[in-house]
Formats: sequence, structure tokens, C-alpha cells
Amino acid sequence: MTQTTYRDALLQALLDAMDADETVILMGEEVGLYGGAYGVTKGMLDRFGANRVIDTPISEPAIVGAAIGAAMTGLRPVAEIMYVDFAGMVMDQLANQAAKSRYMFGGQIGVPMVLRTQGGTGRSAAAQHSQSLEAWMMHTPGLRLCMPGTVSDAYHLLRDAMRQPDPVVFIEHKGLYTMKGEIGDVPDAPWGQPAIRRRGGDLTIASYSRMLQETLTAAEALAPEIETEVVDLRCLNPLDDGPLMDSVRRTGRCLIVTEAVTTCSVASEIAARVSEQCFDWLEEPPLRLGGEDIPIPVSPALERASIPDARLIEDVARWLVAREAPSWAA
Amino acid sequence: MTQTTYRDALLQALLDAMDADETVILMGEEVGLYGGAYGVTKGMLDRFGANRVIDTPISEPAIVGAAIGAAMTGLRPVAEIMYVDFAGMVMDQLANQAAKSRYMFGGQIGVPMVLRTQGGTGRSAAAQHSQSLEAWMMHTPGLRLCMPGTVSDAYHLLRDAMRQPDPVVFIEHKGLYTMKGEIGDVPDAPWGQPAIRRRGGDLTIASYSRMLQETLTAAEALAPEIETEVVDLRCLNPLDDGPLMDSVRRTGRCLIVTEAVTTCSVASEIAARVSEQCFDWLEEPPLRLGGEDIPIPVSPALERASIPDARLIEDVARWLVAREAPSWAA
Amino acid sequence: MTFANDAPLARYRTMRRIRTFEERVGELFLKGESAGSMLHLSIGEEAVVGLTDHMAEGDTFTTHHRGHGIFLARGADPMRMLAEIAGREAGYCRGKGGSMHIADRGLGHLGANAIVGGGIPHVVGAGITARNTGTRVVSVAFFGDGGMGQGILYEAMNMAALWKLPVVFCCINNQYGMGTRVDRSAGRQDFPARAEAFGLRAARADGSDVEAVHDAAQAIVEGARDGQPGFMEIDAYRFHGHARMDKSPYRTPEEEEEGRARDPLATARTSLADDTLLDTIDAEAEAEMDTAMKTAIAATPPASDTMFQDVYDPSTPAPRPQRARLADVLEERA
Amino acid sequence: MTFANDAPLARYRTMRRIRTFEERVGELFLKGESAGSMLHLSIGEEAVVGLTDHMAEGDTFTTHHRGHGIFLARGADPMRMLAEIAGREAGYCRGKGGSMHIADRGLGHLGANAIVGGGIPHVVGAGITARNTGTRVVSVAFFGDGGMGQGILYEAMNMAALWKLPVVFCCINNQYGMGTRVDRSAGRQDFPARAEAFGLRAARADGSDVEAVHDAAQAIVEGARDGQPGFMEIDAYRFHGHARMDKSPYRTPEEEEEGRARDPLATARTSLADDTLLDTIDAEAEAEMDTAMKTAIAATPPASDTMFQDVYDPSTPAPRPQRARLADVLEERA
Ligand SMILES: Cc1ncc(C[n+]2csc(CCOP(=O)(O)OP(=O)(O)O)c2C)c(N)n1
Ligand SMILES: Cc1ncc(C[n+]2csc(CCOP(=O)(O)OP(=O)(O)O)c2C)c(N)n1
Ligand SMILES: [Mg+2]
Ligand SMILES: [Mg+2]
Repeated sequence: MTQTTYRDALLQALLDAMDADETVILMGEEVGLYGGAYGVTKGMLDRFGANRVIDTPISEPAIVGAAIGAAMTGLRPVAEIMYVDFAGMVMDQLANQAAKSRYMFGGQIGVPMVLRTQGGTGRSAAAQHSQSLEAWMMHTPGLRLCMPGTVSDAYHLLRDAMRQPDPVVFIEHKGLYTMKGEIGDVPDAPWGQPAIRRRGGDLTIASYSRMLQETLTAAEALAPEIETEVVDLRCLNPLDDGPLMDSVRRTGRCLIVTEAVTTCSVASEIAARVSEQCFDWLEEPPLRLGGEDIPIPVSPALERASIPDARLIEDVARWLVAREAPSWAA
Repeated sequence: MTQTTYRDALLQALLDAMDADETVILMGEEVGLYGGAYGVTKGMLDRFGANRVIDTPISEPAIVGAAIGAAMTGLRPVAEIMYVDFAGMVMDQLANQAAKSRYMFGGQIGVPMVLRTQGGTGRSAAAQHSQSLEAWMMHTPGLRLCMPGTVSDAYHLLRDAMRQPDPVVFIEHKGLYTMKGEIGDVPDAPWGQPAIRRRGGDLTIASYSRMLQETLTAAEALAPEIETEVVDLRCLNPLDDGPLMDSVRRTGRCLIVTEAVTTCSVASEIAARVSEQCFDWLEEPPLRLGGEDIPIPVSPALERASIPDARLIEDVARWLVAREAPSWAA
Repeated sequence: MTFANDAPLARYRTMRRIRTFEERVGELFLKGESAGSMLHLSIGEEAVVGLTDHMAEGDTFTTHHRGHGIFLARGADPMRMLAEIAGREAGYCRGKGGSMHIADRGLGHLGANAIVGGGIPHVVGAGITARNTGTRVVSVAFFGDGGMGQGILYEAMNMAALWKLPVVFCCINNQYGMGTRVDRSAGRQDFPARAEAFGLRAARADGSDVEAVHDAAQAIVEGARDGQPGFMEIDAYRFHGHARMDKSPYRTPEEEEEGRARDPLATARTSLADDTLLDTIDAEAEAEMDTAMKTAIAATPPASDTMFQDVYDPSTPAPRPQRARLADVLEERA
Repeated sequence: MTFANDAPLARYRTMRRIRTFEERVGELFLKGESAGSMLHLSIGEEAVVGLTDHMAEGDTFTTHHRGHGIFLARGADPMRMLAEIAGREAGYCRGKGGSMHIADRGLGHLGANAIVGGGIPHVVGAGITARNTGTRVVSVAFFGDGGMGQGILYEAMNMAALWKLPVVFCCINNQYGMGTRVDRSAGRQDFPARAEAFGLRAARADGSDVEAVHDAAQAIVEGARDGQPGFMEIDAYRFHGHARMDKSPYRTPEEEEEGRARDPLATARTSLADDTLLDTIDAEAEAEMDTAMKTAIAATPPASDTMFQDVYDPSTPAPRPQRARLADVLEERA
């Protein structure tokens, strides 16, 4: 298998889906002529034409609203919101309309759409272009939520998302587009389930998206001293937590690493579940390692300091497992 | 002291603030001539005139946006969004603008506004008029968040909110407006801190808003068999969790009761904190008792069944403390 | 008796059925059989039939919260509507949606909406589907004058104009959004001018005269079918309060009297002039709605486990009830 | 040399300072000294000075992401702007905001915004403040043609018209929102017609001629001061790519050449006709910006604990750093 990038894996998923199913359409700002703000959809407009690759005005609420209407009437729209930071403009369409239609209408009208977007830090893009807002979506029954952290998942999860009968929010990470890897012939784990990225008996680290990569780097550095089991949550809503709980019951320790503001985050949800389900197996409380509870500052140094990295994950892991206190806890 | 209602306590807070400070203005749909969708602002328009009590078009994003601009330039707007369910239309203005201005602008420009709204179930108002979305706000650094669960807090917290230099989201509960009680001469607890509503050594229950009342009812029914300590979280963001942790360290058991969808909720955050901070004191895992992970159905019976009530709180408390299994767990 | 479906007499009949239906909704509430009090009657707005009569099978639409009449005009079964409003399993949405969330995919109803403006952009997407699949389907968004305050309307109108979609935006201006008369919510009240500024074909019609609405709507709906999106304002009056608890203290009795004089049913009766026939139609409507009402009230509420159904498609496991979650935790520690 | 502040020569000078400033921003990026690459140059849009010259001390404004020029026209210190763009503590926002979030309360700048349309409604609130406190302050929202796609603009314009607020909406139409030319985003391109439909006074002016902008803006800004809110479109061209990484492959060289020929600086030079004087002004601008640049680059980045400051007012304890939280947990179990 040849190496490709996260970006190209996404493109490939879109191409394959659009080749296979002519009801799939793309719509969003700059998805056509420009090729996508992060270059994911380059060439799509030429290949599929303006009826299927639709450049829109800068009207996020109506983009999502239009996608909903298209989904209700037989198409499979993949709408794009350029930054997840703009979620605040579309949460009504997303949470009150897309997520609730099937339920409110007694099962009659599904909304099989994908909302593609990207989030996270790494580009000094400041407080309104660097957020991780998946917690808002995870708190919304009726939405599905995926955040791929590997190249293979970028492909397979997006393909799976485009086959779902329900709305899927698909959040990419701006810091992963150039990451290289292989697209597996089959998905690393079934749709909707976590993937165990590394086996180990000392500590379970749960993560997803870019923080998965930081976690894997840390796990590598920790081995063989500390054997880390790395669980990639991938599909956050509805969350199949079984594999994570199995892991924590084996290791007795759980660290959850995310990039979002920690308070009321996905990490908090995972921690709550771990303590509910693994209480008697825990050697240590489940710990959250997340973004600081602040807006993202533009200064590159401050931005970096505001979220976890492999080094910090290592520090906490060593302390949790081996009681080695890091320098910052002196 | 005389009995008054939650509704009238809110009105009194608004009246007192507007009498005391002429920079305070109200704005929102139906706050003037109509007197508020739930009757809170009755008579305000006549008393303060149309420049200070501003009926707006049905334009939630611009209502919040206009309040922000007014706050930046010297007024103290109290903007109203009729239902918290409409938060999805205003999260951009709330989370990207109001919450982040002070930070992004290096401390120069604060946004001293209050966003009043109400949420919760109880009126068969269905999926788009019955939600509890406080988790979205708690996940947003820069916002303050209050949810009064008593008549006295309705008054004092709202007055305090209107004195804050930062944006406060103030979420009332539609099921509490007619609740009777007294307005204390002083607040039940300092601004920003939880209030201990009942002392007890067997179990700590943390709650807020209408679920506080259900919790108190349950606690009453449980006594003297089980002595429950009831912690009213009141000011959810930033959350001062000290008093709650002290309580849990004493009781060794913690139940968190909220009305919102449980996944990724405020209850999850509290559970995560409790296990982090009280791990060695816990006899049982911190447990969440929340709304079901579904949209709110219109059928009154289904609506009621979808959220906790005093009976269910009792059931879980008995099980937690006395290992009496409830009927539904047979 | 029979008469051509798209004719003044048929329109009178539909309007009468709507009015009688809405009266029954009011009674349902008084009997304590409705799910809640958030019931918005469309009495006074029946002339919307002048527009819906240009819609064909397969056409789709979304409505605002005051949508009973529109859906009846598009073929709804009154019993299933009343059952839904009563929160019964036999309702259009199995008692999950209620008055503000009635929908029926089969009849093209993509959903009533309790978010002002919430359903408007959906017709843009329906228009894309029509364009891409080459049908002649039109999609109509119905909303109130209050919806003119929502930015998403302008975003949607711009898209429809830009892409020349078969879409109509229909504003039923009943002069009020709750207690706010339109002159207190609109900087300028010429709504068709707003639509034209975005490139739509626009018209306004007198909502006390269904035939006038019908005439004006023709070019708008047929234009849309041909790819020229349109906007239509129907100028009406909200006869009753906003919802069942509202007595409209913010309007004068004189204004209400004047407003209610703008009655599309009265106008139609006068022009149709056949009292015997019209009385028969009225009586039929009463009988139909009485039967619907009885059946709806007799219907059963949904079983409590249906609560967990239809959050997702059945291919996804239903959300786990919290009692089951708690039981797991506690049993394990028993 | 001195000249009346509100005069063609002064306007030329301001426009030149803007252009030179923006060129320096480009260099800052190339030197690797900027915080990120999201830098949006306003080169080609300098004629906005024709509008800002009608603004007075105390007037307030918000801008979009392409707001450097507007703020310079309103009195910004180029060094503090460059320092902010470089993410330095000496910047207007202490290195927290960057290019897209510059603000200065003292100069009336309520904030640049990285959300298209995000700052527009804030001027409505500023207008309420002006009305309620009885000042003669005007508040201006500056945004791009892309902002015309945002529904919140129409909500805000409607409110301004309804309440007769001293507010101006200024659309700097540089023909593009990223790679989308305005004819691919607007159903109808007559933007003043949209504003008029909401009840605003509206005008459009040629952005290659600052004096034409100045003339047209007079009635708009002064009208607003008198309670007649206004809308102004400045018809310009975006000389460069959207941000620093964009080479605009979606435009033809011919189009770019034509667009860049619509240069407000060239137009002003021709009409002012005093080359020696103008060259001196240009040289002064270069010198000023060189100095600003040097000082900004030499400035230090913010200390890492400033990260926790200004989330809330100092009366609220700063958020607890996560290392401290974790240390608490782990130390207790040590
Ligand atoms: C986004 C939103 N804002 C506010 C409300 C509360 N609300 C319900 S109906 C209504 C008035 C709507 O007026 P209009 O659109 O004219 O419809 P009408 O009730 O007159 O038919 C309001 C403000 C809502 N449901 N949704
Ligand atoms: C709400 C929102 N949507 C999309 C973007 C991404 N974006 C940034 S600038 C821009 C184009 C804006 O065009 P215009 O308003 O004309 O301003 P210009 O860049 O031309 O000055 C887009 C789409 C954004 N920042 N905010
Ligand atoms: Mg109305
Ligand atoms: Mg532009």
C-alpha cells in the first residue's frame, strides 16, 4: 500500500462516494473553484460539475439548512463549514433541525447528511479559528459525531459517514492534513466503535483526532518502561464505550487526552463513564488532560502552551503509573 | 418576610436594578408591551419607557449582538432569549463574541451583559422548547452561568448578575415561575459559590434549577433514614467546586441530578471533578441522574418519563446508601 | 356533491374545513386533551389555500408553528393531526412532535417548525434536489411576518435567486408576532421589496380574498417551477391570540373587529352566493371534524418505551435508558 | 509639512500610510515574524478613508478581518498594530488577538472580527447607547461583500431602521470573498437596494476615487448622526490574494490587471498633481512604517502566564492552569 496524506484520503473518500452514488453532493464555502480552504476538495468541481459541487455564499446557517432540505428529499449532501468555530451559527439547524427531525416526526423523515468541518489549534489562527467544539455535538442526541485521527480513518470514516441514514458531524483537524499514512483495505475498527491503537497493561489513554497522534508519540517514548494502551475513540456520538471500559478494567488507570477546553468536555464525559463503570478496578482516578479553560491566544508560544502535547502526556503518565513527579509539579 | 414567586422575584430584581442604575436596559422579544413570554417583565415598559425596555424583532443573533455592542459602549443590557432552545442561533455571538472579547482584545473591552433565558420541561412544549443547554455555556470560557433554583436566588443572583463586568448567561426554569418562597435580606451564598441547602452525612446530592426542588423533596422523604446533604450549584461557570468536594469527602457518596441530556452534560463535568478530587474518600462512584439521551417528546407522559423526579432520586439514593434495589432494577 | 378540485367552491370547502378544524383544536385544549397549550390557530389565514391550490402532488413544503391550515390544504387527515396535537400514538408523529412538529413525508410536508424561520432554508435544499433530479417539483416555505426578522430567510432567498431554484417563500402576514404588531418589528414594511432586492419575483395579495391570492400566486408558483424563485406575502389578520393562553390585551377591540371583518370565508360566501350549497359544505366539515375529534381523543398515548425510538435510524442501537445504566453500575457493586 | 486634516492631501497621506503598512505586514510574514499566515491585506481598499474622514472623536466602529487600513485611518499606532500582528506583548491586545482581533477602546475600535458578519450587530448596540445617552456619536460597521451573505446583517439593518439609530453599515466590496467573485455569491448584486428595502438610506461609491467616496459618504454618515441609519458600498478591488498563502489562481491575470488599475492611490496622485510633495509623503510613510516594524519585531512575546489573564475581569479568579489541577490530584495520592 502506498503512503498518502490525511487530506488526500479525505479527497479519495469524497471521490469514491460521488462516483458510486450520484445523490452525493458537496456544498459549502470555497469547496468548488477554490478547492476547499484546506485544499481537500481540489478538482471536485471540474470532475462533478456545479450541480454536485456547490460553492455557496457565506451563509452558514442556510448552508446547513439547505443540506437538511436536500437530505430530506433524497440527496446525500456533504455540507462543509470551514471552521468548527462557526458552529455557533449553525447549532440551531444542526441541533434543533437535523438532529431532531427523525424523532419529532415520529421516525418518518431522516436527515442523511454529513457536516464536514475542521478544528483545533496549530496555525496561530486565534480564538475564533482554533477551537474544538465537539462537546456541543456530543451533547446533542440525534447527531452522530466522528473525529478521525489517522489517515486510514480519514478515508474509511468519511465513507461510512456518507452511508449513514442520520446526520453525521465529521470534524477533521487542521494540524493533520499533511500527515502521511496508509489507507487500509478495511477500516481499523467497525463504524461506531473505538480502535485500540496500541496494547499495554499499565495505563489506558483515551484520545482522538490530533491528540491521538500526540498520545501515540508519548506511548512510544514511555515504552518499555510503561506499557500504554491507546484507545482511539473516533466515533464520539453515540459512543460505544465497551472497548474502553474493558481496557481500563485491565490497566486500572485511565488518562483522557483532548484538545478542547477541559470543563464540560468530551474528556469529562469519558471520565464520568469510567468512574461509573470501572470504579472497583481503578487504581487511580480517571484523569483529564485537555486544553486550558481559556480562549486560544494568537501568540504561537501561548497557543502551544494552552493545549497538551506528547511531553505533557508522558509526564502525567509517568506520575500516574510510576509516581515520578514532573518538574512542573515540584 | 412575605412570600413571593420566582417570577416576581425576578421582576423585583430587574426593577431594583433599573431604578438604581440607569444604564441598565432590557431588550428582547416581547419583553415590553407583552410583558414577557412568561410574564416576568410585566409593567416594565410603562415604568421605564421604550428606550430602556426594548421590544425587538424576532432576530436572536442580532439581539445578542446588539446587547454586546451596548455593553461595550457603556450600557448594562439585559437581553432576553425567550427559550434557551434558541441558543443554537446565538452561540456565535455568545461564545465567539461576548465570551472572548475581553480576552482577544487583551483585557481592554469587557462585555457586561446578562442574557436572560429559560429552559426545561414541564409544558409539553416538545423538542425545540424544552431543552436544558447549559453544558454548551459551561464549556465556554469567558461566560458566567447562573441557574437559580430558589425564589431568593432568583432575586439575588439576578441582581448580582447585573453587576458583573463579564457576560452572564442566566437561565431560569419555566417550571419554577409560580413557585413561592421568600427573598432573603442577603443572598443564601456569596456570588459564584454553591449553597448548601440541607445538611446530612450519608450522601451528597448536587443539583441546581428545578432539579434542586425535586432533590429537596426527595431528601425530605428520605429523612431520617438517610441524611442527605444537598448542594445547590447555582453558579455553574466558573464553578467553585470547593464546598461540593468538602461535602463529598464527608459523605463518601455523590449523586448529581440535572434535567439536561446526560451525555456530555454538567453532571458529567461534576462527576469527573468528584472522582478527581475525592477519589480516596468515595464509597461509591459519583453517579449522574439526568435527562434521557433523547429529544423531548411532546406527549406529557413521555415528557415526564424522560427526566428525573423526586421518586427516582429517592430510589437511587436508597440504593446508593442502603443497597435497597428499586423496583425498576429487578 | 362534487366539484372541480381547483375551483372557488373547492377552495371555500377547504377553507371551511380548516376553520372548523382549528375550532376543534381550541376545544381539544379546553377539554384538557391537548398536549400542552402551545397551539397556534390559523383562523383568519385560510386564504393560503389560494397558493396551495397551485401546488401539485410531489411538491414539498415546510411550515412555521401555525401550520395546521396549510397542511390540511395539502391533504392532511384531520384525525391524525388531532391525534398528534393530543400527543397520541395515532398522530402523524406518534405523539412525539405535537402541534408544532407535524410532518408527513408522503404528502410532501417536510415539517412544521417551532423555531421561527427554522424550516425556511430546507426548501432551498429541496430545490437543489428538484434541480439535480430534473423533476418539476416546487418547494414552498410558509412562515409568518415574524419570520421576516430572521436572517436565515435572507440567506435562503439569496441562495434561491443565485441558483434559480424552484422555490417559493410565502409570508403569511397576520400583522402580529405574538404581541408585536408588524409596524413595531419591521423598519420598512414592504416585504416584497426585500425579496426583489435579492432577485426574487415577488407579490403581495389580500388575504381576505382567496381568489385574489390564487390569482397572484399563479405567476409566483409557476415561475418557481420554471426556475424563477418567488416570494409571496399574504396579507391577513390573526383572529385570535397568539397561542391558547393569550387574550391579546395588546390590541384594541376596534382593531380586532376590523381585522376579523377581513374574513376570507365571509368574502368567499358573498361571492359564491349559493347559501344552501355552502351550508351543506359547512355541515359536512363539522361532521368530518367531529368524527376526527372523537377518534383522536379515544386514541391511546404512546407506550413509554417508544421514547427511545427514532432518535436514530433503527440500524443504530437506541439510546440506553438511564435506569438500565444505573442498574448496571449499582448491580455490579451489590 | 502640515495640511488640513480633512482634505484630499491628508487623505492621500492616510491612504499611503495604509498601503505601506500593509506591505510591511507582508514582509513580517515573509520574515517569519507574524503570528500565523492569516493576514488579510487591505491594499486596493484605501479609499475607505473617504468615509472614515467623516467620523469624529468618540465615534465607534467594528471591522471585519481585513481591517488594518480602517483602523489606521482612525488613528492607530502602526507599531502597536504590527506588534499585535506579530503576537507580541506590546501589541494592541498583548499578543492575544492578532491581525484579526485588533481593537482599541480609546480610539473607538470595538474590535476586528474573524467571524464574517460577527461585528456587524455590535454597532446596533452602540447606536442604542448613543441614543440613550444623548450623544452625537455614530457607529460604523465595516465588512466585505462576503458579509452580505450573513443573515445577521439584515437583522441588524432592520433594527437600525426600526429604531432610527445613528449607525452606518459600510460594505467594502472588493469583488471577492476568498475565491468567490461576487457574481457567484449574490443573487442580485445591487447591495444598496437591499439596504433600502429595509428602510436605510443607501449609496454606492467608486472605491478607486477617495474623493467620490468622501462625497457620497457625507450624507450617509451625517444622516446617521441625525438618526437616519445608512448603508454605503465602496466598490473596490482586492489587489492580492485572500490571505498570505493565496495566489488567487481563480482569477485571470487580465482581470487582476484591470482591477489593480483601479488604484485609489494612483487616482489621488493624478488629481493632486504635486509629485514632489507626494513623494515626500510617501517617503515619510516608508520611514514611519520601517521604524514601527523594527520596534515591533524587537518586542517580546507575552509571558506564558499571561495566557490565564483576561478571561474574566480581574475580580474573578483566573482559570486554574491544568498542571496545577493535576498536581493537586496527584500530590494528594502521592
Ligand atoms: C427563533 C424563535 N424565536 C422566538 C420564538 C417564540 N415565538 C414563537 S411564535 C412567535 C411569533 C411568530 O410570529 P409570526 O412569525 O408572525 O407567526 P405567527 O405566530 O403570527 O403566525 C415567537 C416570537 C420562536 N419560537 N422561535
Ligand atoms: C462566519 C465565517 N464564515 C467563513 C469564514 C471564512 N472566511 C474568512 S474571510 C472570508 C471571505 C470574506 O469575504 P469578504 O467578506 O468579502 O471580505 P474580504 O476578505 O473580501 O475582505 C471567508 C469565507 C469566516 N471567517 N467566518
Ligand atoms: Mg404573524
Ligand atoms: Mg470581499
